[in-house]
Amino acid sequence: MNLMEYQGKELFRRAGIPVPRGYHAAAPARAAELATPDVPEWVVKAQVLMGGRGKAGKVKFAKSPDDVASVAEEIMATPMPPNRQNPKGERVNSVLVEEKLPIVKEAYCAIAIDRTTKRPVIMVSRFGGMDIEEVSEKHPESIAKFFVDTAIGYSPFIGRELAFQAELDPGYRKAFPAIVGGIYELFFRYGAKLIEINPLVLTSDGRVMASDAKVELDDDALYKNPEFKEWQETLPLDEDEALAAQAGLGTRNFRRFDGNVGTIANGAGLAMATMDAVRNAGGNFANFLDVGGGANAERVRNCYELVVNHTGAKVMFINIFGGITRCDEVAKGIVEALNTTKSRKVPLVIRLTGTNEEQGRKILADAKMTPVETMDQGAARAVELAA
Amino acid sequence: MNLMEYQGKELFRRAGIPVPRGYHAAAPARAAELATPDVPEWVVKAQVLMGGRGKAGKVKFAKSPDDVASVAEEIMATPMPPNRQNPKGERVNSVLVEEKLPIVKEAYCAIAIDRTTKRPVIMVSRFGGMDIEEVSEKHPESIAKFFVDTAIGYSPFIGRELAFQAELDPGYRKAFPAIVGGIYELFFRYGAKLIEINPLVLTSDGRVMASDAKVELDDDALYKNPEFKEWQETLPLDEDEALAAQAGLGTRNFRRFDGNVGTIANGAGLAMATMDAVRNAGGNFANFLDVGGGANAERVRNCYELVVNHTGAKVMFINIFGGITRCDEVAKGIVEALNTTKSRKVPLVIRLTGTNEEQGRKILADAKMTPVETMDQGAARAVELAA
Amino acid sequence: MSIFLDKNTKVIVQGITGSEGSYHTSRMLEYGTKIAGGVTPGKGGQKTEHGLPVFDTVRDAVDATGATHTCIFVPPPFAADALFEAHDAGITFAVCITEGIPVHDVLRVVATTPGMRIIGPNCPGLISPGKSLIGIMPGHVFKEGSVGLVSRSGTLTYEVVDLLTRAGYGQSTCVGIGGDPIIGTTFVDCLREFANDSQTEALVLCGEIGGSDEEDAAAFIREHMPGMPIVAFIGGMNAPPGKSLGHAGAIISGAFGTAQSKIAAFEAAGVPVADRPSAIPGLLAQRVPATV
Amino acid sequence: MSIFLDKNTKVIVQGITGSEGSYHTSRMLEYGTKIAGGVTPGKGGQKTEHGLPVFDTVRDAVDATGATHTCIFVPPPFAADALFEAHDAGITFAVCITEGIPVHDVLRVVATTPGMRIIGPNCPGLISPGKSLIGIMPGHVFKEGSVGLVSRSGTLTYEVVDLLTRAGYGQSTCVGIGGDPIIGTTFVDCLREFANDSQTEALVLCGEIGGSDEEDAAAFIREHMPGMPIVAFIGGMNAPPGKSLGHAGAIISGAFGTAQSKIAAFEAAGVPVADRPSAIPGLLAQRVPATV
Repeated sequence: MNLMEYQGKELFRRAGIPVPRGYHAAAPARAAELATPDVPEWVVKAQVLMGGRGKAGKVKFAKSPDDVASVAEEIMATPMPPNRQNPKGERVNSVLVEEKLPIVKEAYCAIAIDRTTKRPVIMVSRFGGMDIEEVSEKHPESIAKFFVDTAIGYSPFIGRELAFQAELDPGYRKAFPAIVGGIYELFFRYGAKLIEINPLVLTSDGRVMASDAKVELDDDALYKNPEFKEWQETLPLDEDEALAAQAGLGTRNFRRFDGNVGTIANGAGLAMATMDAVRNAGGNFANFLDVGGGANAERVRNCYELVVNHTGAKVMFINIFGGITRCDEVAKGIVEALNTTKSRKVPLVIRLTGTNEEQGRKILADAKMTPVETMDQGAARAVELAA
Repeated sequence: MNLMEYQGKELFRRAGIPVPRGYHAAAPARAAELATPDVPEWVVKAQVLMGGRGKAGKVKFAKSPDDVASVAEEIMATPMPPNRQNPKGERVNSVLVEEKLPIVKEAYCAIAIDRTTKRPVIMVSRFGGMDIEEVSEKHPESIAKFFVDTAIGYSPFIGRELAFQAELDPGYRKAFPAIVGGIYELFFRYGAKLIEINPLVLTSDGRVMASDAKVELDDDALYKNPEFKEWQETLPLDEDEALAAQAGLGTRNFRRFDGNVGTIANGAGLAMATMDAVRNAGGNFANFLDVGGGANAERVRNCYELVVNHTGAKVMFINIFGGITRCDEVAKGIVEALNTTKSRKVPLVIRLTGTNEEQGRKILADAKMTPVETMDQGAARAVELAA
Repeated sequence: MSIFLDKNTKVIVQGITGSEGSYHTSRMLEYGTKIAGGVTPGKGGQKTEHGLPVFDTVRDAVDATGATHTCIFVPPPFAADALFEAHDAGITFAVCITEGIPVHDVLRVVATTPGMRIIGPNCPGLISPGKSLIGIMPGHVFKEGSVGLVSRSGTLTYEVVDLLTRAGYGQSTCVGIGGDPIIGTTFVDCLREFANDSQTEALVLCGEIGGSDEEDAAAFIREHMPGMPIVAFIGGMNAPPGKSLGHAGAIISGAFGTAQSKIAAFEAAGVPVADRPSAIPGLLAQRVPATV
Repeated sequence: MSIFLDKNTKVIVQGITGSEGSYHTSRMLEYGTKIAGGVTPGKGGQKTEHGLPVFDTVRDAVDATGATHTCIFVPPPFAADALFEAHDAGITFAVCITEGIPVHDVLRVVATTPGMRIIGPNCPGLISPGKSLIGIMPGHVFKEGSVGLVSRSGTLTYEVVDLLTRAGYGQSTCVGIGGDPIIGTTFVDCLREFANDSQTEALVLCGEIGGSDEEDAAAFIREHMPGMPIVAFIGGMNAPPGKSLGHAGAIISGAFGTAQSKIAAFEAAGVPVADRPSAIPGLLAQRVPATV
């Protein structure tokens, strides 16, 4: 779960990471109301999960409460421009209004999980305010890294070493170790997969502040902090995630693509291999769908309907290899799903093998369905039917 | 720093450790005011650091708000009976009033630091509500222990294992791992040296609750939690500690005894050896005093006055071996202290050796003081002068 | 021989009285796995439906049975605790089936349980066909032989094994290491064991997009296993970059982690990469005869 | 030889620009200690008043000088960080002078810095007379020789060493391990080293009431050092039970930790216990001639 900037900054505040004075508002009038006249200039930022706010004109300055209102109005009037993952863009439902800082330097600071060392890695660069992938291409030597031994945890020397190694401006030094300590604490306290401050700014009056906040929480750890359930409800899902959730699947279990061969498989690995098989047979897959373990009738029906109602599938290739999932249950699910669904019917190609295979095949046979023998055969047949 | 029961229970609440419904009151009238009529019976407990409240009649039951008032009045009317460490007893400044629990079992649960393994040790016994030293004598096998690897930290299996091993009543099982997790968390969050729940009760309606709370905080870690400064001010010091603090010494740096040979030494080890030397010379020491490092004139004068004004010292044996402490500074301190003190004068025996010994001896010589050569000589001379 | 487990391996099951734990215990017993008992706190002294003793703690179970291996079926919020308990009780090999454990819990466990090998979490377990099975793999698909297999996926593993078995390639040990970002045992950890296993004469590696485990494996093979016939497969070759498909680990980041990067690394190590699972037996046949 | 340090040991000082750090650096340099530089964040590139290079981080200092030992003078809130930094930079031997470090900080440090020996905290350091000194001991009191010494106290150590030196007993290495409840290096740790040191022919142990370090040392001597002439002294023999006198560690708890318990343990190990510091040389003389 990715947090909005204002939510990330709320967490930053809890860990003592300095953030600019500001407030979150869901309506232009409210934004104006909260703007106090003692701040000479405000920055108004669209609260969206999509990147590229600046280029999209969704970050603007304002010099008075009236100005704040009109700028907020303008920002919220149109959605973010679409991209491949978000073909409809993203609606701007709120803005964050903050004092404009007198910035003299911008740095980058983040913590993430490194798969190879199995450790949290803290990354720091003196090049802030730009895409970190770009920095890692242009100035790879500028990114200082520290792989933290979780048995020891964070200690301030780590922040000091990183600041020296990344050659941050000396103005950062005093505040920096505590800020890194803050993101490390948040990382563990809330089960984050990524916390990124970009830019971490140094102001002309010597303050060090998180000007932006990017926080990705581990969905599997959300239960530890019940408040995140409420936060989650305010966040936009992309359409695929929303559809998967409606069908009772994990948000990562379903993705749509452009082809006409619908796929349902059990296990992410097999689901990916199923897509590969369709491609290898000369066809185009309409989706990725991992039905998960325990595929009962309701679940199979939901998956079937999800694919036929929301993709361009002209045929459905169901590819099950039973381990935890038992073939008889899946077969029952398929038969029941097809009998009870009110959605459009498409030709089915079924491949069913593994645990309780015999019983499963019998159930299908009783319903006059004949499964294919192999994944390749199934893919070929499905592609043929879709042509 | 030892906390009062009500303070310990405030920490328990923060860690989610269940404690009986109740409140703290500094006056009988206030105690009655807060007693709600929905509780059938209350227990009123003196808030003191001394042990043995029950036997001293400082824990009493009450069935109505009026009853609470009169019982509180009675408890607060007299101090706790004196013991060796607290020759004047301890005033009862407040009471804790709690719902009386329908207790069916009492267990013991504590966490402390084990010097040998250098680990926190969690101790559990099914014999609660009595002196743990007594339990360890009578039922040593009943005390289950777990030495926690701090790199891993607490995990609930530890609480489960301890509950099974200590043969706690099955009624404890469900709540127990979280309660042990709570004291472990407090132990680290607040830098405690000991947290003890005795008894941890099981009620007839199946609740598990900390009926008492003993918390010893690490004085060296108090700075991490500024609120403890305020708490500390409400706590009684024993007289020796109060005197030490007034003299600008650590509370552990001064203890009074019955003898007539005052002692001042630098370093706790040397100070103890100095007392031993006085005893070996056939005399009796009046006190333990470790002047600490950096003994300047003011410090030496304070120590001198502390001993002559508050012990039966008839002679003062100053025993300094300079390491960090420089002999010349101590000598200056002694000379200045004696010149400026307004307290009674007693004969001085000075032993001064180590860093900058020559200069120190010269300063003493200029002031017509002649130091002895060895600790044994000094002790013998001091005992002789005190006789 | 085989790696990690053989017919004498003594196994306990944590969460044995839960529905998954109980079901798969039956399957493992059927397969011949030496299950010595199980652990469910508060049910110590009882017997399971399989007639196995239940213990309150892993320590009790280990003391009473001498088990060295554990199979963990407890729900995600309690899985790290189960692993810590196993480690503390002297268990040296833990298979963690549980899916959805918070990644920070896994980080903490792998960093602080030296001396205990962990397979998974979120994995199907492992099998030495004809000898023993720990986990949830469908035993009947496998056949004893001399091909070792390591895979990040569950169902894909069964698919591949089924193809191998049908083509006459039995297996020495098949390990499903799991597809999460942080796992206890990596490809390289398994390769190190296979390199010293007398039963294993060839290897199949089933990788996936995301991470750099496959690249690390390729480097290891290049340096330490030049003589071993090995075939690889990479799942998700047609997944578009920047999308996460099911496995949390399968997120492409930078140059590393793409199917292209992994294929290039394997090919540089002399390991052919099959373009589909069904091509694996054929590639293997070019390097080692079937029915080995 | 000697234990823990010799004339070639390269030492850095953490907190070298503070008043204590600077003062004792002068004293150590005077004594001949090879101080390679110091660490004060933000002052990297400068020189100290002693002409030594200052580094921003321990890592920089180690990289530039090859130092293996550190002497830590930083205030209590920063001491654990200094120790973690030293460990992370590859320092293998740390002397921590700082008094008043929260005991939980010390616990965490000792539990998680394997491979780095820590002397202290709250200790005077150690000296191999005639070779090198790390810490705050007054070097002029010591004399090179063959008696090893371990002590929980600072000033009492100087007292005892002064008596030894006057009686003609020089010292191989004297270690002040500190009197806190949790310390990095115990009596037994030191005994293990002395047992293998060719220069050390006799030992003096200065214990104190509280804890069970002395009892552990007695057990070790009994088993592993039967031939070594050893004399012990226990400070605080006249301290009443239940009182804490200065050293946080000197709290008597249960049967262990009393002067009586320690004396009995030493005597059972054949180690005579002096009733006063001045009796130590005499007891030593019964077992080993002076001027060794």
